[in-house]
Formats: sequence, structure tokens, C-alpha cells
Amino acid sequence: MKKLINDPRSVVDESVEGFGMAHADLVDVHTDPIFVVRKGAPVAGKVALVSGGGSGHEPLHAGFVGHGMLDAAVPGAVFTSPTPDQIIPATAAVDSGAGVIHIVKNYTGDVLNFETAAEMAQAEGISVRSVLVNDDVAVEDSLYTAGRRGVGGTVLVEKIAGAAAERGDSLEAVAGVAEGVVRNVRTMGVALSGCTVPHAGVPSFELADDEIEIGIGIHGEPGRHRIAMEGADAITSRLLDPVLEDLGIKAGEEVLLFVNGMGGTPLSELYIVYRRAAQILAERGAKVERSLVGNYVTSLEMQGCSISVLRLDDELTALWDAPVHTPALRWGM
Amino acid sequence: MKKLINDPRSVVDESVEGFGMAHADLVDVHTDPIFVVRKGAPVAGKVALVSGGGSGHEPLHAGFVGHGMLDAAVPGAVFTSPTPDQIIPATAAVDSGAGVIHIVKNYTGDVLNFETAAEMAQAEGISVRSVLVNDDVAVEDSLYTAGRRGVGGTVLVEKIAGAAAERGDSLEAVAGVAEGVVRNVRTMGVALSGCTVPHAGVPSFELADDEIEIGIGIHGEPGRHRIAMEGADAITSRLLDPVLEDLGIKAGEEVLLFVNGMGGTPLSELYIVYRRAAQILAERGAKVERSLVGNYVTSLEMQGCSISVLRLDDELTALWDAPVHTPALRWGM
Amino acid sequence: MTVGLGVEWAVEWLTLSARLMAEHREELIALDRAIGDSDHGENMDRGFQAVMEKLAQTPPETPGAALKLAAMALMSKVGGAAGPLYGTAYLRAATALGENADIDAAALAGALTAARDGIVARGKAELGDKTMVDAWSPAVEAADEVLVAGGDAVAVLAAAAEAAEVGAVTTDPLVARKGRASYLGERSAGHRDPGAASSALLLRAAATAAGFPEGSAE
Amino acid sequence: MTVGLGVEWAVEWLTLSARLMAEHREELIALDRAIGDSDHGENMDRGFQAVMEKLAQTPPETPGAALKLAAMALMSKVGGAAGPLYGTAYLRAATALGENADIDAAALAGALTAARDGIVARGKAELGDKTMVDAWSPAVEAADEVLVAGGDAVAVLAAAAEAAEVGAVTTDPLVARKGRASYLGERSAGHRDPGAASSALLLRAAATAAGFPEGSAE
Ligand SMILES: Nc1ncnc2c1ncn2[C@@H]1O[C@H](COP(=O)(O)OP(=O)(O)O)[C@@H](O)[C@H]1O
Ligand SMILES: Nc1ncnc2c1ncn2[C@@H]1O[C@H](COP(=O)(O)OP(=O)(O)O)[C@@H](O)[C@H]1O
Ligand SMILES: [Mg+2]
Ligand SMILES: [Mg+2]
Ligand SMILES: [Mg+2]
Ligand SMILES: [Mg+2]
Repeated sequence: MKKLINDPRSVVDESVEGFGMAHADLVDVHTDPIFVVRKGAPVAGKVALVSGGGSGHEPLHAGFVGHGMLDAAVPGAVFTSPTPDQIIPATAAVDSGAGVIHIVKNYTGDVLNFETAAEMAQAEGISVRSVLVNDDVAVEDSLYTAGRRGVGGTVLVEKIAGAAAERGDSLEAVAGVAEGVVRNVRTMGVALSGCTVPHAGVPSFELADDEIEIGIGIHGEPGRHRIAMEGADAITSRLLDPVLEDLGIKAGEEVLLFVNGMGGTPLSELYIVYRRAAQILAERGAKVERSLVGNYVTSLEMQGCSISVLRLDDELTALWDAPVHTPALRWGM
Repeated sequence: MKKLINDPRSVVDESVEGFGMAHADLVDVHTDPIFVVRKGAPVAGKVALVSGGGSGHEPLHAGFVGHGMLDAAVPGAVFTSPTPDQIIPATAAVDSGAGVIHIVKNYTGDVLNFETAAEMAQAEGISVRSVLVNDDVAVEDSLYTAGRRGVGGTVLVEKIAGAAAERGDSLEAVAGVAEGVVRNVRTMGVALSGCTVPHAGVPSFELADDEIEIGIGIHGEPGRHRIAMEGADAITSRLLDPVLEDLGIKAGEEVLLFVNGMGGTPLSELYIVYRRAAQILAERGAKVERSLVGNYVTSLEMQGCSISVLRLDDELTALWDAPVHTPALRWGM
Repeated sequence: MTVGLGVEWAVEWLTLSARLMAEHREELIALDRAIGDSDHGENMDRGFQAVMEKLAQTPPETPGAALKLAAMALMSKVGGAAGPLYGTAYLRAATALGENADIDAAALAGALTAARDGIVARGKAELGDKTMVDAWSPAVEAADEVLVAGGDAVAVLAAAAEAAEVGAVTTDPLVARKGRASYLGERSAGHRDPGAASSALLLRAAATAAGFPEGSAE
Repeated sequence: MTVGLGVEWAVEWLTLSARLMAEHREELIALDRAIGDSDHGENMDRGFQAVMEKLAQTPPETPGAALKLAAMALMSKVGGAAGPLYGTAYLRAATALGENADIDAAALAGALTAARDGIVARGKAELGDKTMVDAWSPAVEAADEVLVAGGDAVAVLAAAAEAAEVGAVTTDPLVARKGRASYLGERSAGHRDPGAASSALLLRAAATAAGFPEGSAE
């Protein structure tokens, strides 16, 4: 394992410190406990959005703190959900009185820690609404699993709910928008390599030179099954078909197509996947109205990608287009 | 070698096609020969900027085509400079009559191909000025080398010269601005791993688990020397010290600090490097006025980073801040 | 012996726990790597280091206070699924023990039950879902049996520790239905659940701290 | 024999060149990987495939026309440093040959000199800089010697091919001072220059196409 780090135990602290220095115009970094808030928060009268989760998915979540998106991000240890003692002060720091939305990726750890934090924040008089993101079609949502994971679609939820909050929607309304995105977004991912958690020092899983892992999450955990390496077009179908199936996308519908890199895959390859995905959507008569291609929800240096599709309507498209100004996503200002 | 590709020989074509589909609002992609132009080019009365080089450095260059930056990008095969038969029509496609700047990274191949193209474009009546980027302090600029390479600093040249062109500067003035950036920017890089050119199928170089390569270029070529793995802070000094030395940065000076990922390094690690680099600059009394952190000038999936420092003055800072709207760099609009 | 266990026992339990988490850190990481995300050993080690710091700062006066302090430290430093689950377990156990300075077998069995119930209340896992519940539930049952048979506090803990270790082993062939391992479906079979393994270690520490010969429960 | 070489020779030269570039593609990539960027074999193979396509589309009528066609194809399809250098070389050689249908030893030696001078004019490399010049310059000298000694066109090419191969080998210990390999400094020593290696192959193809027994120049 070779990493540009000093000490596995200080990775998150030092990285977030550097992040804060590089984006001092946009964010303030709190330490002990560690969390990141939007400069000038709380924004008077505005519903605040707080998200968080294990580190190692950068730019998620801290990279999305700023105008039109998150008010605070709470980074846990690498691949480990943050704890209530971080989430509570982050929630308090950004609450303007209009209430706070917790955007939580559906993992047992995140759910339990955010649940506890929400209870305690509410006991302190803050109105908290939690929205669970569970867009991963690789996992069956059944009694026999912890339910679908929250993966790439999270960034779309954060952007669109953030725009709703910025335009002044109420707590319930913002939560409703976020839940609408969750209902209409699905994702599936593939890994060409594992990734190495700094404190573990060995890869999360090993793939032979001719193997890939289909249906991965974003924590370096193995996926649903392992298959022989295929061409990008074939892999794209394997990811996109179940996504479209599950969403029930029909001819004439408008979508946002999001090809997300897992951290170690060149942008050029993401565009090769995007090309085929857009072709498949066109073949089905769907209209790709908006696109996002890049490394937004990563698993350290893992090679691979995920494909997300979000069913759009005029409202969601307008919220997607609304100005956003964060370290990792910026337009319109 | 596992890559999200279909056929090593179609990598560039398919990737650029996907790029064009994802950014159809910003760019037009020409095929046979392949090049990318800004939507609506030529812009009446504006000096046009054309850059290009081997593929594999994405988002460089095509990712920087758009308002306030490049008017055209000419991608060659992976790590192979493009040819005059691509560069000439790209140059012609964006010339409004105000002339065209070729931004050329200093490699024998790029220099020779752009040189030929410039001669022939000029023979067709287009005013062409070439600006050579050679910011890599790892290479001695002497009779015994092909001169310093153009590396990470290229994106700064393209952004700032692009802003000068957008505000209406003349051909000579834009060239002057670009050359001013070249004079004031220096870069040095490190690799923790090699990278694999698709058609080659094996890594460009192999590093043992405890080795890193200092002074790399951006083509997977080996660097100046190989050393034992070190902590991020120590590596940061190794890269930044010669950069500051060469630039002669003094206390009180203002700089832009650019930590660039080589493609396979997590963003979190780039921020760890940024942190130490900013500390070192602060210790020297320099003021980090602007920052850029991310994967902008890459070498496929190589792990590693480069650090660039640009000496700023009010003019350069204003041009850096000017609105830009390209697939990979966007602000102010 | 019918003498109960005091705050020294509780502190010793936590101290031994911290030592075991440090010693078994890599093993727990390896278990979690197989069916999870490679962090369980790191999380538990970090959490119990925090417990030790807190113990040093504010020495507790009762066993309940010691466990409450541990609950707070675990809740705020472990993170992941295990943090809130262990946090709840220790908090419920502390509440069950109340302010008593001296814990007899019945109080102990009650505290173990409360801990297990807390884990179930939070995590909603059932026996056989391949989670730490598969260590805690047999432990609680064994403790109750010993209690009914008239055993003392040490015997209760010894039985709980032994049963937890057996329970952890029984997770090996199971297909996970809760937590991160459930995403793997059938592929989760053939690996021990890391949380069950850490639970067995923690209960072994409790027995050892009470004077039960170390390792004999294995 | 004093009979000159015609367009058939030129076409055969290019055809054999294309075959050799395909056959040695991986070898040239490997050489370039050691001290460059792993593309030389790929570039040359792609370029000569384009030459073959153009030859098929518009069969040339003179040796000069064949080389001019090759120059254009190489210039537009090879890219990198080698593209413009070989493009210039073939263009200058074509210009030197003019419209002659029949190339004698003197014309051939002149064309080789023009090619080499073109490479030097564009690339500014000197003998010993570890570039393709280290294959071309000895080749030109050997050709001139054979010419002065009264050799025919085949003998001129055979001598050039042999000298180019020796020249390529002499690049092994050199420290590069031009091109991408120069960035490596001392580390470039101990590896053959890929452009010198491809040049030797191309000149061997010229000799073979003229009837000189294949491989005997080695
Ligand atoms: N719903 C649940 N109920 C009980 N225990 C659970 C549940 N989900 C997970 N666990 C336990 O937590 C352990 C994983 O802890 P840890 O690795 O620290 O957290 P994470 O899964 O968030 O990375 C599992 O091995 C399992 O024993
Ligand atoms: N200035 C130069 N003069 C002559 N030959 C050169 C020069 N620079 C490079 N070369 C030749 O070009 C070869 C490399 O070609 P190639 O790999 O196709 O291009 P690139 O270096 O751009 O990747 C070198 O091996 C060398 O022989
Ligand atoms: Mg975890
Ligand atoms: Mg090249
Ligand atoms: Mg875990
Ligand atoms: Mg090369």
C-alpha cells in the first residue's frame, strides 16, 4: 500500500484540514469533533442540509458544502459512519430555526448514528427530518438485507434538495423534494480493483487480472458477484439495464445520466461508459436532458464506476440547474 | 491491465465521442480528423486559443474548451501528440480573423507537429502565435535535454490566456499574457505507481511497494530518480522546495497553489499534500491567494500528484477570477 | 463465593477489553474485510482507547458509572454500526445496574439481558442473522441458566463468555441478513461475523476480570 | 548490375516496412517504454498502415511519388516526435528523387542524405544524442562510401541497412540529449533508442525490397 499520507490515523484530520485551507472562502472546518460548515452558516430563515458518512468517498460530502447544496458535512473515519457527538454540533451549528434535514445513506452504521443524533438534536429543540438515500439496485430491498445502500445518487439528492432549501422551501417541502429524488434515482456500480483502507493496509478484495466485481457498494466491500472482464459497452449494459428496469424508464421520459468514477479510473474511461449509456437510453427513446460525469462518490483509489439515472420532471430539472457553489460542484455563480 | 474500454485502438475516438455527448451544450466534436471546438466558434473578433497533445491527460485539453478558456482542443493518440492534419482544421475552425494562439507543451513531438501546423495555417492566411509551456523543474533546461516539459502549469496558462482572449485582447497581448504565466509557473511531480497505455498493455514502469518516482512527466515516463517511500509531508517538501527555489518566491509574494492529481490518487490525499504545501508557503511568508486542487492534468490511472506554484500579480489574479465555463473548470457563470 | 463484583471489576473489565481490542485489532479488521469494510478492529480499538482515557480522567465510583462512561465513549468514538450498538448495550447495562456498588449474579444476568435487548432494540436483528446478537443471545441464556442453578457472579460471566464464543463460531456458516454483510447474500457464508467475534472477546474480558482463569473459557 | 530501382521497388519498400513495423510493434513499444512513453511501435504501425491504405487508393507512378505519399501519410498518422521527423525525411528524399522513374546508386545515396538532413533540420539532434540520427548518419556515410567505390543501388542500400543496424546498437550505452529520453538523464543509458531501431528496420526493408537477401545484413 502506497498512499500520499503521513499516518493512517491522521488521514481524515489532515485531509479535512487541507480541504478547509484550500476552500477557506466557502467553508469553515471545526475540529474535535470534526465537521465542516458552510461559511456564514446558519443562513437566516433557510432550512439547513446536513450529510455525512465515512470518509474515503471524497468529494462526498464535504466537497458539496456551500451555496445551493449542503450546510454541513460530517466526516467519519475512513468507511466508518460519523458519531452523534459530531453530528449533533454540526446540526446545531447550521440550524437557523427553520429546521435541519439529515441526508443519510442507508447503511446500518449511518442510520443508527444519525438516528441517535437526530433524537438528541430534537431534544435540544432543533427540528430534524431525516431522508434516507437507498439507490443501489445491486442490493435487494428485502427482509433478508439491510436494505438498499445509498451510493452515487446521494450527490443528486444533495444538489436538488439543496436548491430547494436555497429557494426558501420549508422543512417538510425540502424533505419532500429530497424524497422525490430518492424515489426516482437508481444506481449500480462495478469495480475493476479493490481499494485499500489506510489503517487496514491491504486491499479490501483482490481481483484477478481478468475479473471484475459487479454490484459493488462504495466501501470497498465485495459486490454481488464476480464475472470475467468484459468490454466497456458490455459492462455498461450490465449496470444500466437493471437501473432502467427498476426505475421503469419509458420512451419519452427525461432523465439525468450520471456516470460516476470510483476514484482510480481515468475520466476518459468514464466518457466511454457515458457514450454507451447515452446510446442505450436513446435506443429506448429516453431523453438525456442533463449529465454528470466525474469522480463524485468514490471509494478511495478503487477502479470502476457507477451509473445513476434520475427521472426528471420540470421541477427537478429547474432545481438541478439552480446555481450551486461548492468546492466540487459549481455553476451559475 | 483492466480498463473500461472496448478496444485499445478506439479509446480516443469513443471517449471523445462520449465527451461530446455529455457536453453538447458546450462543445462540438469533429471526427476524421478528430478535434473539439467551442460551441459557436469562431467567436467574432476574439483571438482563439488552440491546444492539444496526446490523450490520457484528461480533462486536459478538451475539458477546457469553452467560454473563457480554449476555443479548440486537438487530442492525439494516447500519449502521442496530434498531427498537423488535425491541428490545421482545428485552427481554421476557430479563427475569427483575430488570430490563433497555439498553446504547446514542450515535448519534441508536440513542438514539431504544432510547428508544422502553424506554418501551414499561416500559409493559408491565419495569423498563428505559438506559446510553449515548460514548467517542469524536474528537467534541466540545458543543451543536454529537450528542455523542460510542459506539465501541470498548462491548465493555468490556458485559463489565464483564455480570460485575456475573452476580454478582447489582441493576438500579441494574449500571447504576452500566456508567456507571462509560463515565466511565473513551475511544477514538479511524483508517481506512486506507473500507468498502462491501452495499446501497450503493461505498465509504463513498475515501482516496488516501497518506492516512488520523483520528477515524473505526464506520459508515464520514468522520472529523474527513484527513492524510498516517504510520508506525504516529506514528499510535499521534495516537490515544492525546488519549485519555490526555481521561481525565487520571496516573503510577501502572492501565489496560486495548484495540487494536481495524476488520475489514480484519491482527492483526500491531494488535500493532505495541499495542507503541507500551504504550510510551507506560509512559513516562507508567501500568500496563497488562489488554490486549485484536483485531477486536471493526469496520466491515465497513475497514482501520484504534482505541485504547481504560479506567482500572481493583480492582473493575473483578475484573469484567473474571470468567468469560465468549460466541462472541467467553471465559475462565475 | 457469593461476594458480588465491584467497581474494580468493572474497571478491570474495560481495561482488559481495551487490551483485547488492541491485540485482536488486525484479526477483527481481517474478519470485516472478508464480509464488510475492513474497519471493525480499528473502530473497536479506537473506541476502547477512548474508554481508557475517560476512565483515567474521571474514575467511576460504581460499576454502573463505569459502564455508562464506556457507553458514552463508545458511542462517540467507534462510529459505524458497532458504535451505537455497543453504546446502547453498555448504556442499558449501566441503567440496569443502577447505583449499586456491589453486583451479584442476578444483577449481572439482568445487566447482560438489558445489554442484549438494547442491541436488538437498536439493530432489529434476530438470532441467526449473523450479527453480534448471535454472540449475545446465547450468552444471556447461559447466564440465566447458571443463575437459576444457583451460580455466583463469576460463574454467570464464565458461562456467558463461553456461550458467546460458541455463538460467534456458529455465525461462520450463516448467510447475513443484517448489517453490511447482508449485501453479499450467499457470499457472506463461510466467514465469522466480526461483531460476534468482538462481543465474545468483550465477554471473555468480563469473566477474566472477575477472576475466571483467562483463556479457560475457550 | 547497374540497372536502377523503379517504382516497384519503392512500393515494395513501403510494403515491407509496413510488415516490419507490424511485426516489431511490441518490440518498439517495449524499447519506448524503457526510456520513453510506450508508443513508438504503435505510432509506426498505425502510420504504415495508413501508408498502405494510401498506396492502395492511389498507386504512385514514380519512386519519388511513392515516398511523397508515404511522407504525407506518416506526417498525418504517426504523431509524436517520429511523425514529423519521418515525414520530413521521406518528403526530402522524395524531393531529391524528383520525377525520375529509375533510381541509380548516386540518386539513392543523394536521397538518403536528403532524408537524414531533413531529420537533422527538424530535430536538431547531433550524432551521439541517442536518436534516429544515430542510425541515419552512419547509413548515409556507408552509402556514400559504397557509391564512391562504384557499388550499385542494391549495394548502396545494403551498406546503409547494415550501418543503420550497427548505429542503432551503438545507441545502447548513450545518454540521451534529445527527445523524451533526455528527461531521464543518466538513466537513459543501457537502452536502445526506439527511433534508431525503427530506422534500422526501415532501411533493412529498403535493401530487402531491392533484392538484397533478407536478414543477411544483420
Ligand atoms: N442490525 C444489526 N444488529 C446487530 N448487529 C449488527 C447489525 N448490523 C451490524 N451489526 C454488527 O456490527 C458489526 C460491524 O461493525 P463495524 O464494522 O464496526 O460497522 P460497519 O458495518 O458500519 O462498518 C457486524 O459484524 C455485526 O456484528
Ligand atoms: N530531436 C530529435 N531528433 C531526432 N530524432 C528524435 C528527436 N526527438 C526524438 N527523436 C526520435 O523519436 C523517437 C521517439 O518517437 P516516438 O516515440 O514515436 O515519439 P514521442 O517521443 O513523441 O513519443 C526517439 O526514439 C528518437 O529516435
Ligand atoms: Mg464501516
Ligand atoms: Mg509519445
Ligand atoms: Mg465494518
Ligand atoms: Mg514515444
